[in-house]
Order: sequence, then C-alpha cells, then structure tokens
Amino acid sequence: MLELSNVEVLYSDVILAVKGLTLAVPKGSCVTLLGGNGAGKSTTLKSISNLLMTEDGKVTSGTISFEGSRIDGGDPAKIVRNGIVHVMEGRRVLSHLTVEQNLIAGGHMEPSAPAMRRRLDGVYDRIRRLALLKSRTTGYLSGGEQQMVVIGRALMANPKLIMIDEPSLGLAPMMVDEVFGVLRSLKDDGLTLLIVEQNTRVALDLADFGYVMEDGRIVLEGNAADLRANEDIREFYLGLNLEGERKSYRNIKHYRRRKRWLG
Amino acid sequence: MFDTIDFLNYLVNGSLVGLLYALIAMGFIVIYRASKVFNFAQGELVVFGGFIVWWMVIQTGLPLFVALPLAMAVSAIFGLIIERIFFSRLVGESSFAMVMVTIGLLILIRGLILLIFGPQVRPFPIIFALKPVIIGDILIPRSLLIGAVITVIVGLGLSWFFNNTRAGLKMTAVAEDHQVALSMGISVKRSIAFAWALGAVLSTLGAIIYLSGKSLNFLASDIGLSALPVALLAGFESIAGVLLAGLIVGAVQGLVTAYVDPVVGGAVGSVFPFVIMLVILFIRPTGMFGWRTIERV
Amino acid sequence: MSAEAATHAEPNVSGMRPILTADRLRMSFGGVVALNEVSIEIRRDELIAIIGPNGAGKTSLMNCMSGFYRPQQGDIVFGGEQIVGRSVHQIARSGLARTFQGTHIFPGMTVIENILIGRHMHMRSSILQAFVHFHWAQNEETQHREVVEEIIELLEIESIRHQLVGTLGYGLRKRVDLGRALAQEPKILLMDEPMAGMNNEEKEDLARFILDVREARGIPVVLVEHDMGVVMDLADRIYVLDFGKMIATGSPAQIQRDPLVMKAYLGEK
Amino acid sequence: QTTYNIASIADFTGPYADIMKDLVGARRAAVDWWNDEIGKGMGIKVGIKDYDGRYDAAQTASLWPGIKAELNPVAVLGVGGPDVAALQGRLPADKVPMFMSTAAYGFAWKPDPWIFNPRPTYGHEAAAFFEWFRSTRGIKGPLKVAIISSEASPAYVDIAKGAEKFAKDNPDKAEIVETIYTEVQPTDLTTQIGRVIRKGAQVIDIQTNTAAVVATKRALQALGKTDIAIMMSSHNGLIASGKAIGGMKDLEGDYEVYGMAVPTDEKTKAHDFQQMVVAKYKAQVTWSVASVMGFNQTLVALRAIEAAARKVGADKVTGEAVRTALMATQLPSDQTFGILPNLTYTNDAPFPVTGLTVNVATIKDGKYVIAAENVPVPAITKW
Amino acid sequence: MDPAGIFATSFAHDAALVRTRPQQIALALFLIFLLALPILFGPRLLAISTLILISSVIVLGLQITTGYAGQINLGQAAFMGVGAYTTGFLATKLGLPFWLTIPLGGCSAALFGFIFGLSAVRIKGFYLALTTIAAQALFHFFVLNLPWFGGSNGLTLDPASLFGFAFATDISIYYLCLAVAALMTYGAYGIVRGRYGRAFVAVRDDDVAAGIMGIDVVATKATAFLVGAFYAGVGGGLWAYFVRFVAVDQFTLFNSIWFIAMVIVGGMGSITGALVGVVVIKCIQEGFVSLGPSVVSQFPSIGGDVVFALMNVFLGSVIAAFLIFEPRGLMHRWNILKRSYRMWPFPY
Ligand SMILES: Nc1ncnc2c1ncn2[C@@H]1O[C@H](COP(=O)(O)OP(=O)(O)OP(=O)(O)O)[C@@H](O)[C@H]1O
Ligand SMILES: Nc1ncnc2c1ncn2[C@@H]1O[C@H](COP(=O)(O)OP(=O)(O)OP(=O)(O)O)[C@@H](O)[C@H]1O
Ligand SMILES: [Mg+2]
Ligand SMILES: [Mg+2]
Repeated sequence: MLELSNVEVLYSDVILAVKGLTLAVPKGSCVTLLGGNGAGKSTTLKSISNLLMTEDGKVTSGTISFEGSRIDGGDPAKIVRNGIVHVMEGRRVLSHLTVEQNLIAGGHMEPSAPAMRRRLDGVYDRIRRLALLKSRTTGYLSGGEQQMVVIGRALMANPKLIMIDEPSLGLAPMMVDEVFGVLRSLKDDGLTLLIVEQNTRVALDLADFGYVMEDGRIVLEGNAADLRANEDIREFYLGLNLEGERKSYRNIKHYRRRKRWLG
Repeated sequence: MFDTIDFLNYLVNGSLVGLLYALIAMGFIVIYRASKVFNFAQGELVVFGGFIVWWMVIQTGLPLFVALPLAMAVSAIFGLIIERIFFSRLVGESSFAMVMVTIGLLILIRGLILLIFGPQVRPFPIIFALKPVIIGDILIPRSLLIGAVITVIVGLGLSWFFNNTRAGLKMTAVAEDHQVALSMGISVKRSIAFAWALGAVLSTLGAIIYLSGKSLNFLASDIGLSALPVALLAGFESIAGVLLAGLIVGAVQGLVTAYVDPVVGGAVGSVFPFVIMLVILFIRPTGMFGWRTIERV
Repeated sequence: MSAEAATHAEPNVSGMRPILTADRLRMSFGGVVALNEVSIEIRRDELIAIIGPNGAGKTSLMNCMSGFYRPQQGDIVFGGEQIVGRSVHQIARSGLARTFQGTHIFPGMTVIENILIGRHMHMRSSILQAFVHFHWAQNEETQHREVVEEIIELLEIESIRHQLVGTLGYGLRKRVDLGRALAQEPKILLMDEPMAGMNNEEKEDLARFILDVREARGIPVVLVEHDMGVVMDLADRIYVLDFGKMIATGSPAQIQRDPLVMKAYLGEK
Repeated sequence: QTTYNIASIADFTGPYADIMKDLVGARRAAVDWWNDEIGKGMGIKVGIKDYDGRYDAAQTASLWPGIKAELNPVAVLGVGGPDVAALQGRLPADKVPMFMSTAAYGFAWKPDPWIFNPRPTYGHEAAAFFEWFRSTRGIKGPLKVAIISSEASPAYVDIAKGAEKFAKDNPDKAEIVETIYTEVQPTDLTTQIGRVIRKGAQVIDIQTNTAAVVATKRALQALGKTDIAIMMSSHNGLIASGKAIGGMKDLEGDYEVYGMAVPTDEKTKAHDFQQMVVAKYKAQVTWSVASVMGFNQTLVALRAIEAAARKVGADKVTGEAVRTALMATQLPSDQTFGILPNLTYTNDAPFPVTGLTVNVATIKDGKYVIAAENVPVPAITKW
Repeated sequence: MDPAGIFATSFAHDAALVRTRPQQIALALFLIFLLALPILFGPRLLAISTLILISSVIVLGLQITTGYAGQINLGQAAFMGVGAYTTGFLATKLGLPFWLTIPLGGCSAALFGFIFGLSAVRIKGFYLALTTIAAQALFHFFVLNLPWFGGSNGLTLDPASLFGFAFATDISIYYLCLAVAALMTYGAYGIVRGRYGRAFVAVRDDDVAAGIMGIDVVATKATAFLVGAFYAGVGGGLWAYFVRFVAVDQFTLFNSIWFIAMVIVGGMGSITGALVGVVVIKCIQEGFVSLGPSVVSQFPSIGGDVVFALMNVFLGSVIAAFLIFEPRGLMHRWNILKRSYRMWPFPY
C-alpha cells in the first residue's frame, strides 16, 4: 500500500536526516518504526506526509508511493485527501479551540453535518475521555489529554492509513493500554497503521512487522515476533537482561555501552 | 457655555467615523484571523482599492453599479496575486517572517501605486449623494451613515462566518498552526489566499466610503494608521468586537477634537486613540475580545 | 495507606528537615479542580516520585511549586520561606529548577548557550560591563563556561556542544533541558516526565544521570513519570495523585500493593 | 567670458516629483534667456545643474558637499522647507546664498539670512488677503476666519501660527474663530465646519493641501453654505484643488493668494515672458504655479549675479558678492517681468519686510481669473 | 563554525569574535579602509558614508530589540527623534558640549524606550509591537505641543566642537560619526554575546521557559527596548550634529519601517547583518537618487515621479524577496556559503 525506496531526506540543504531508507507498509497491516532519538523516525513520517515542506526539508532521492502512485513532494493537503493522516509528535492541538472544535476541524472533509455527527460520536465512544472534555479549551488540557485529542482528531479524517508519531508519549499506563486498544480495534477494522513508538513492548505487541532505525538508516527489520526474540532488541529496547527479566534502573553499569550493529 | 448641538453632532459623527475605522480595521482582522499575519500594508490596500475605483469611474467612465462590483473583483484578484507571489512560499515559516513581508509589501505597493497612478491628487467619484441626512439638530453625511450600516452588516456577517461555519473553522485552524492545519488536510495556501482577497475587498469597500466625493493620493494610506488602535482595542481575533471598539474610539476622538483641541491648540484628537489603546491593553493585554495567550509548561 | 495519612505526612522520620513542603494546596480552573487539598513534603537528598493518571494534577502541582501557577489556597514553604505569590524567576533564583513536560528549550541557541542560560542568574555583569565586554564580562563568561563544560561532560553531549538545539532530536533536547536545570545549581530539581519519548536505552542513560546528580550533587529530585519501571526503581518515596486528590503515599513497595492505586492508575493486571 | 554655476536642487523622487517638470523647466528657461540677453553682454555665462534633494533634509545635507566640490556654485535654488532646514546652518560658512520660490518659513525668519524668499511668510500672505477681502466686502468689525491646519507637517502648524498671530495683534481686523486640526486626508469635516459656521466664520483659510480643500468644500456643500469663501495658497491653489475635486465650478468664488504672478490665461507681463521663452528658447514650460515659482527664484538669483558682476567685475563674482549685491540693490518688479513685486532685501529677514504685495486669483463663472493685484502686505511681528 | 584545523584552546578564545589570522587581517584592512575613506572618496560619497554610519548606529539598536529580543519595534525613528531633540535642546539651550549631549540624548531616548518596554509587564507579542506605533504618535504630538522643543520651528544647532575645534567640515563630522559608530558596534557585540544577549534570545524563543530559568522576562524585554532606544538616541544625536537642524518631520513612521527593512535585509539576529543591511539599502537608495536627475534630463517625458516609484517598487521587492527566499537575511546565506565551502567536496 505504502512503499518507500531508498529515500534520502535533507534539511535546509545541509543536514541529512534520512539516508537511503526502504520500507513497505502492506494494506491492512500494522508496521512499527523503532529507533533511538534523532534516528530519523519523525522525519520519515514527515517525508511521507510531506510536512517536510514546512521545515525547509526535502526528499532528495528515492521514491515514496501510495497505492501505486508517487506522492513524494506532493501537496500535504492532497496527500491527506488520498487517505494518509499523520499525527505529529508532541500533541499539536489547536490550543484556542475546544476539544470538539478540534475534532470537527479534523473531520472537515466530511460531506454533511449528519455524517460529521456520526464520526464525532464514533470517536467519542472509541476514546471515552474525550466526551468528558468536549467543551474544554484544548490549550489548557493536560499533556495526556491533549495526546488523546490529537489521536481522536486523526480518526475524524477517516483515513486509509494512519501514521502516528509516539502515541503513548506522556500517557499513563492505563491510558496507554486504552489508546493501543483503540489502535488495535482500528486495525481489526482493516485500517492500515504505521506507528513510531518508543514504548517498544506495546508497539511490538500490536505490530505485525517492525523496522529499527538508527542514524537515518534501517538497521534491523523483521516480524514483530522475531524482533521480540532478537537479543539486541531485548536488551536495548525492552530493557530485559539475558534471563529475560527486567533490568533495574538502579544498578545500571556506569560505562557507555555501544550498540553492536553500529561499528 | 455648553452647546448640545455641537455635542450631539461631534458624538454621532465621531462614532460613525469610528465605524469607518472599524471597517478598515476589519481588513487587519480577517487577514490575521485566517493566517495569523498582521498586515502592515492595509493602508496601502485601501489606497490601491481607491485608485481602482477612481480609474474605473472617472477614467473609463463606467457606471457605478458596474464599476464598484468590478473594482471589488479586481482588488480580490489583487489579494490572490499577493498570496501567490509572497505567501505561498512562506507556509510554515514563522508568522514573524510573514509580518515582515507585509512591511516589504507596504513599500512595494506604495511604489506600484506611484508608478501606475502617479503622485498627483485625483478626484474621487461621488458615490453617496452629498446631501446630508438631518435628524433634528444632528446633520449626518450620507456616506458615513450608509457606510456605518454596511460596516455593521459586514461585520456581523463575517463574525458569524468565522465562528459558525466549517470554512471559518478551517481558517481559524490555519491561523492557529500552519503545520497542524496541513497535517489535517486543510489547504493553508487557500486559506491565506482567501484572507487576502477578503482583506483587499474590505479595503476597497473602506476606500469607497472613506473617499466618496473627496480626493485621493497615496497619502490616504494614513487611514490604516488611524484604524490600528481600533483593531488592537478589539483584539485581533474578534470581528464583531471591532465594531464596538470603532464606536468607542470614534466617539471619544470626536469629543476630544470638539472640546480639547481648541483649548490645547493641537491635534489631541489624532493621538488620543493611541492613548485609549494603551490604557485598555494594560487592563486587557489582548484587547477587549482578543484570544488570551495560552501559556502551558 | 489512605488520603488522610497522606495529607499530614508522618513527621519527618529521618529527622531531616524538609526542604520543600506544600500544605493543602487548592487549585481550580473554572469547574476543573486540578489540585484539591494536596500536601507534599520533600526532604533533603530524597528522590520523590509523583504519579497519577492523565489530568490528575501532577504538572499543576509542579507549576504551583515553581510559581507558574498561584494556588488559590494553601502555602508552599521552600528553604524556610513562604514562596506562594512570588514570581517565577524569583523562585528560580532562590534555588528551584525544573525540566518541562515536552521540551521548552531555546531552539535558536547552541547547546552551550542553552546551558549558559542556566547560569544567567549566577552572573552579575551589568549592561555597561557587557557593553565594554573586555575584562569583567569576558572573565565572567569564561568562569561560567567551565561550569557548563563540567555539565556537558556529565551528560556526555560534548560532540553536539556547538549545534543549534532546534535541530536536535527529542531525546537530546531533554538532556540539554536537564543540563540547563543543573547549571542553575538548584537546591531542588523538579522533573516533569523526563523519560517520555525515550526508548529504553535512553531511559537507562537518563536514569543514570539522575542518580549521578543525586550522588554527585546531593540535590533532592521530584520526578513526575508514567514509566512504572523507572519510578519504582528510582524513587525513595512515591505520591499518587488522582483527580487532584492525593490518594496515597509511601515506598514503592507499598504503592505497588495499594489497591486504590491499582484501580486508579496501574490498572489491574 | 567667465562661467558661474547655479546648483538647482529639485525633487525628482519625492512628494513633489509631479510638479518638477515645470519648475526645473522654468529655471533652465530663465537661465537660457539671461545668458542670451544679458550674460553675453557682460561676458558671463551661467551654468545650471540639477540635484535630487527628494524634499528630504538628510538627502540635501548629504548632497551639499558634493555640490560644493563639483560646481562651486555662486547660488543655489531650493525647493522647500527641507532644503532650508538642511542648508541654513551650512551656507553662511560656505558663503553661498540660496534662493527659494516659496513663501518664507517661520523657523527660518532670522536676521543675516543666506537663504532668500521672494515672498513673505504664509501668514503675511493670508493677512494681506484678510485685509483685502474685508475692504472689498465692506465688512465692519473684524473678519471672522476659520483656519484648517494639520499637525501632519510642522510647516502646516507654522503657517497657521502666522495667521493666528496677525489676528492676535489686530483684533479689530481679523478674528480666528477656530483652528481645525485634520489628518493629511481628512475623513469628514462636516461637523467641524458646521461649528465654525455657527461661530460666524466668513472665510476659511486653508494653506495645507488640496485634500483639505476638497474635504472642506464638500462639507460646505453638505451644509449648503457654499457662499463662504475658501482661501488657498500656491501649493494647494485653485487649479490644483480644482483638479482634485474634479471641476473648477465647485470652487466658484474661492480664492488663492500669494506674492507672485498668478498663472491665469489673461495677458500679463509675466505671461508674455513665459510665452517668449517658450517661443524663443524652446523651453518646456507650461504656464503654471510651478513654472512661476521656477521663474521667480531663478530670476532673483540671476539679477543678483548681474548686480554683483556690475559691482565687483564680471570675473570676480562670488557667492558672497552675490549676497551683498542683493542686499544693496533693490529689485524692481519689471526686472522680474512682474512675476514678483518690487523687492528690497534687508539684513533683518530672509524676505523683504516692507513694500511687498500679493496677488489674488479666483474662479469667476468657472474661469480662473485675477481678482486683485499688488495687494499690500500688512506687517506681522514674529511669532 | 570554524574552518577545519582551528580549535579553541581556551574558552575565551572559543568565544572570541575574530579567531583566525585571515579574519584579523580582514578586520584590520576594513578599519584602515574606513579611516582612509575621506581620501579615497569624493565629498558626495563621503557624505553618504556619514549617513550610513549614523543609520548603522540606529539599526544596530533595532537589531538588538527586534533581531535578538524578538520585540518588533516600530518606534525606532521616534526614539531617534527623542535623542536628536534632547541633544539639540541641551546643545542650544544649555550649551553643553557634544560629548555630553550625545550620550545624554541616548539616555533620554533609552528612558523613553524603557517606558514602552515596561508595557511588556502586561502586553505581549504583536500587541506589544504595535503599541510602539503609539510611541511615534506621542513623540510627534509632544514635540509639536510642548514648549521646549521649538515646536514647528525645530531646533538649529551649531557644529559639535571639541576644545575649540569645530566638527564643521564634512571630513571631521565623518570621523566623529565613525568613532561613535565603531564604539557602538563594539559595544553591541559585547552585549549580544554575553548574558544579556542570551537572555534576549531566550525571551525571544520561549519566554515561559526563560522565566523559569530565573530570567526576569519583563526586565529583559524592557532592557532590550532600553538598549535599542539608546542606540537610536545616540544615532539621533549624531544626526542632529550632521544636519544641524532638528525638525519633527525628520523622524517618521516610514523611517522606522526603513530601519526594519535594513534589519531584514541584513538578517535578524546578527550584528554584522545589521551593518550589511544598512549599506545595501542605502546604496540602492542613493543609486536611484544619483540616477534620478540624469534620467529625467535624458528623457524629460518620464518625469521624476517614475524614478521615485521605481525605487520603492525595487526596494519593496528586494525586501519581500529576502524574506521569501532568504528569511534569515544575507549573513545567513554567507554563513551557509562559508560552511559548504569548508565542507567541499563533501556537502554533508
Ligand atoms: N527541522 C529540522 N531542521 C534540521 N534538522 C532537523 C530538523 N528536524 C530534525 N532534524 C534532524 O534530523 C534528525 C532526525 O530527527 P527526527 O526528529 O526524525 O528523529 P526521531 O527519530 O523522530 O527522534 P525522536 O525519537 O527524538 O523523535 C535529527 O538528528 C535532527 O537533528
Ligand atoms: N491553565 C489551566 N487552565 C485550565 N485548566 C487547566 C490548566 N492547567 C491544568 N488544567 C487542568 O487541570 C487538570 C490537571 O492538569 P495537569 O496538567 O496537572 O495534569 P497532569 O497530571 O500533568 O496530567 P498529564 O500526566 O497528562 O500531564 C487537567 O484536567 C487540565 O485540563
Ligand atoms: Mg520524533
Ligand atoms: Mg503533566
């Protein structure tokens, strides 16, 4: 459904953030993109939705195609109309608007008022908390509440493919489960998902397939199951020691550890 | 001795002039409300619109009912062109940069006006009959009165549009955050284009009411400056509020010109709006109806 | 243990006088009650964690402590002084530093400059001296640069010293954020969700930095965090907020067993 | 055959760019005529070069050093206030006189002038009109005047001050019922005008700009009081205002007044001179206020040079000599072809304090005609 | 960033302005050029240079207020005016020497600016920026209506003089302006690279965080205005001694806009940029002015108004173009060039 083949992304003509990345998201599947800070995950998503445009960045080589047609460098608004929605990292709410207005704005492509109403209710009973916050000004919501608003807003667009950048960021454990519950239900409804996550455990539980990025490159990819089994992943992303139980944060070795797959 | 006739005339006509300011200020506000850009070139847009009207009516001698709509159309197109050339590339740039562009625009448009229409003072057609409306002792110029009515209607209409329609909501979203708007599939360019078209049309409308039967040259752009306190007083997001702000500024200015100017022997009336503005902003930092600045950490 | 117990937290066990106490804070926004009779007490060289569901009031609590919000009721004593009503920068100068939920750093500046900002309040040179620059201002700069370099080493960000922070990824920004707070040489450090948006390895690093900070500098830390692993491992004591009420407090072990907390926060599993 | 230079400061890229064609054209024409008719005989050739002062003090100030070095002029021709502002401090040191064509400015009304206006202040010109108007209308008691001014430019304020001063000193002759301050482009003056009419104003003195004239006229029309006369000056005179309001007929019975020839179509010595230079020297000048101004200042300058040459000898003329000559000799009206009245400069002021007259023009049956000539200028003490 | 091979050996060195020998040489040459300028240039160019120096001082101030502290300031011309009038007042009425009047002019302007800066206590963002227009309006009104400033007559000054030597000639006034401008430039560098500069940028980028870092946001903004206005005032003082006549219409809102234009073209947040901006814009303007008359005399049919219009059109487009294609101004482009040149042939 979505293919990237050796995509390179360059910011303000100097910073090469993504270096020849190839990645595929089959229809109806859930793919997760893991990787450390500054690995280039968000950049990758931005290059798909072409929000790069607004950050003085551009895809310098490689191709991005969605349902067979090239979309790289296209008009972001049009890409959304094609059915790709990008939930940016960092809870970007429309702060002066109420929660409901945020959602409506998200669903602005709905043909009619009743249709809009239906979607709204749909979202409300998917994420119950939002129904309670309905008329609150989003700018004043707590971090987690805002996170829910942006996810809800994405659902309003009724997309074919949702790209979510760090959905669990700043969510309480229960809320994480709730949100991923939502995502799972979306997946079951046949929606395609591309998820950037730091919370590797939940991500791999949900995903069918995973990629690991470091420093702008894919360094590891495979089925979620295989990745869960991979010992590097276990150590560095799931934080399990070789025996498989969680390492304590208190007694971390005080020397810098190198990742094996990077020379 | 206190002269009620004076008082009423200055009060009423002052308020009406205030509403004229409000109409001009509306230009600022629609542009801000749909793109988060404060347009320093508003006054220049007024002059441009004025010259279009002058050219169509005086030069080419079109009848008013053709010329005026045509002029509006032309200025709308002018607005669209501005967006094409200057703002379509700036999507996502800080609104600071965009505001700065409008400063460049100010100089540019002024140049264009001088280039196309020259610096000479031109006669502006008489759109509204010169014969004033007389209510008791109060004598009201027709242009101001009709202008006020138009202003109120337009103001309420636009305010409804922005607050109650989906299109309005989309523009508000753009004003909030270009990137987010884009990520939701809202076309930032279109929103900004619309804003400028609307802004230009409002300016032309303003020019018609402002200049009807008077003369016109590039210095008329100062009206933008006079309208500024009104916009700030209302708060950049409030279109309906600008009507009230206009009334306040106008009335006070009128009375000050009537009773303070002669005493002081100076143009207190022309600075007073700025004083009011400062005072109100101290009490309400974002104007009477402007959005509060949200600060969260 | 229950809310009552929490409110008048047991008279300081370790005989240590608390450095910061908040007493029956109340904070509501319109209808929303963000903080309801919340009391909290932080002792010298202690790592406190505050947990609670989203919208429980954790950040609000921190905002009250750092003077960004003014509680409608209750008082906060920091280093023996009542600080409610003081302005944000005054409180910061009296030795309270914090990092932010999300990042609030200065993208237009390099890493070094960002951390130097933390030194601002320790600098004395007047605008005139700055104008002349030579001598006073210059020497002052160099002194503080040394302090900053220590922090940069501690946080292992030497390599990006001169990079514009605006171009850094989330994780590194957080690290700079911490560095900036440390540069203030605070008497207490509040951290709002420092680990959010980090993968496990980075969390381990940051955890290590936090521990180092405590050991090396003996700064008490208040940590708001959603990652239970981190909280349970690092915290000496945990406060649990829910809908603005303090529903429990105690050692990690106690908290993990507390049914209220289970229900409100951890979720039965 | 010695050559002397005149520096001609113009405003090609400033607010008055539109009238420069006539102004500069007239200056050149006058010089051509003088070289041909008089210079030849005396073995003197006068060269003239334009500089763009942009009606901007900074500009003129920055031009001046270059002008001195390049031209070493014996006289400068200025455009307006900014030139005076920029050079009044320098000319005495550099010993070059400057000749203006406008009325004098209050701020430049100082003794030992190096800058010379052929006309008194705007206040004087207005006062002269008040006197004349009063007598022609046979008005007993003081003439009730309303002044339209503006703080947009300090010059406007200064102008108003002059007229106010006259009224203050001569309460029996004129009374200022009110001074109305407006923007450069007034929104609407109906209310203000209405009030001054109720206060009995008989004349409205507008020496600011055409926009104000138009706004005032519209107000008068709205109030149905078009019989109340408007008095204008040279830079916002009948023709200009007529263009701005879109027709001469609206200004029927209004006046313009200033101390130089009025460019009506009537046959006058001044008009003849203009037609002569056009015919004889292919000069590109129409008969307009601008060209009258161009002629007046240039002719004064040339006559002064002439006088200086007679005194010190054709090959010894200097800026200083020109100034002293101008002070010593008086300049009868026919020497300037009636473009200016008789001029006798003294050390007290940049303009002749005594013996000046003004001309008044009006619109009669839609035609632009002279209403009165050589109306004496009353004295005003400096304000 | 430095060329390869240059490593800071001390923090002081790391923070220094000129760090490589080529830089030192370039600077030296430039200073020599400035000193020799009266010999190299004719009086016209000299006068232009003097004006450029004066404007630079003013624009430096604006750069600090707007470029660094992020407070758009449309009152710079008014602040300049306050400085000019104070200087004129002190010089004419009290007969103080220029080395007192100019600094005092700066101070009074600074005070005026500071008052407007203080409104940052409540007012923020564009609202704050636009209140500075009020500064313009009030300045104009007070000068015309308060008794001390000659009202519509303006003030006429005698040349600045030092121990009997009068700065009457164009060369001497040039050196006076050069000296002051040099000092102010050095000072500007000092301010922006120290704690104040950082505080300014912090407030610009995120004033909430700045506050929590212990920076007094209001004081900082007010200081930014104070410094900027001080520069404007000093510039105004120089202006007063250059033109030797001060009138209210020499300080208009449009001048302020031109100053902003200069900052834009040079580049926000760069001292050097400010200077570059002034030179570029002034040169374009003067180019047109010098061209004007000859064009008109060549084709009298055009008439000067066209030239004026063209100048505006041209400059307007330049400014807009800069913001569209080079939002960070000339200095930014220059840095990128340097960088890519240093990294050549490996761009990343
Ligand atoms: N607007 C920008 N301009 C310049 N460089 C940028 C920009 N945005 C990101 N970068 C650079 O691109 C690289 C990748 O950034 P990106 O945000 O994609 O990382 P990430 O994987 O999303 O990290 P995180 O997990 O912290 O979000 C980083 O090194 C960053 O420095
Ligand atoms: N300035 C404010 N105005 C209005 N409501 C506010 C404001 N600040 C916080 N609130 C409300 O108070 C409640 C607590 O907010 P707070 O940010 O403290 O929650 P939190 O514990 O930090 O949640 P999270 O873990 O999601 O960050 C929320 O419901 C929020 O909407
Ligand atoms: Mg990211
Ligand atoms: Mg929070």
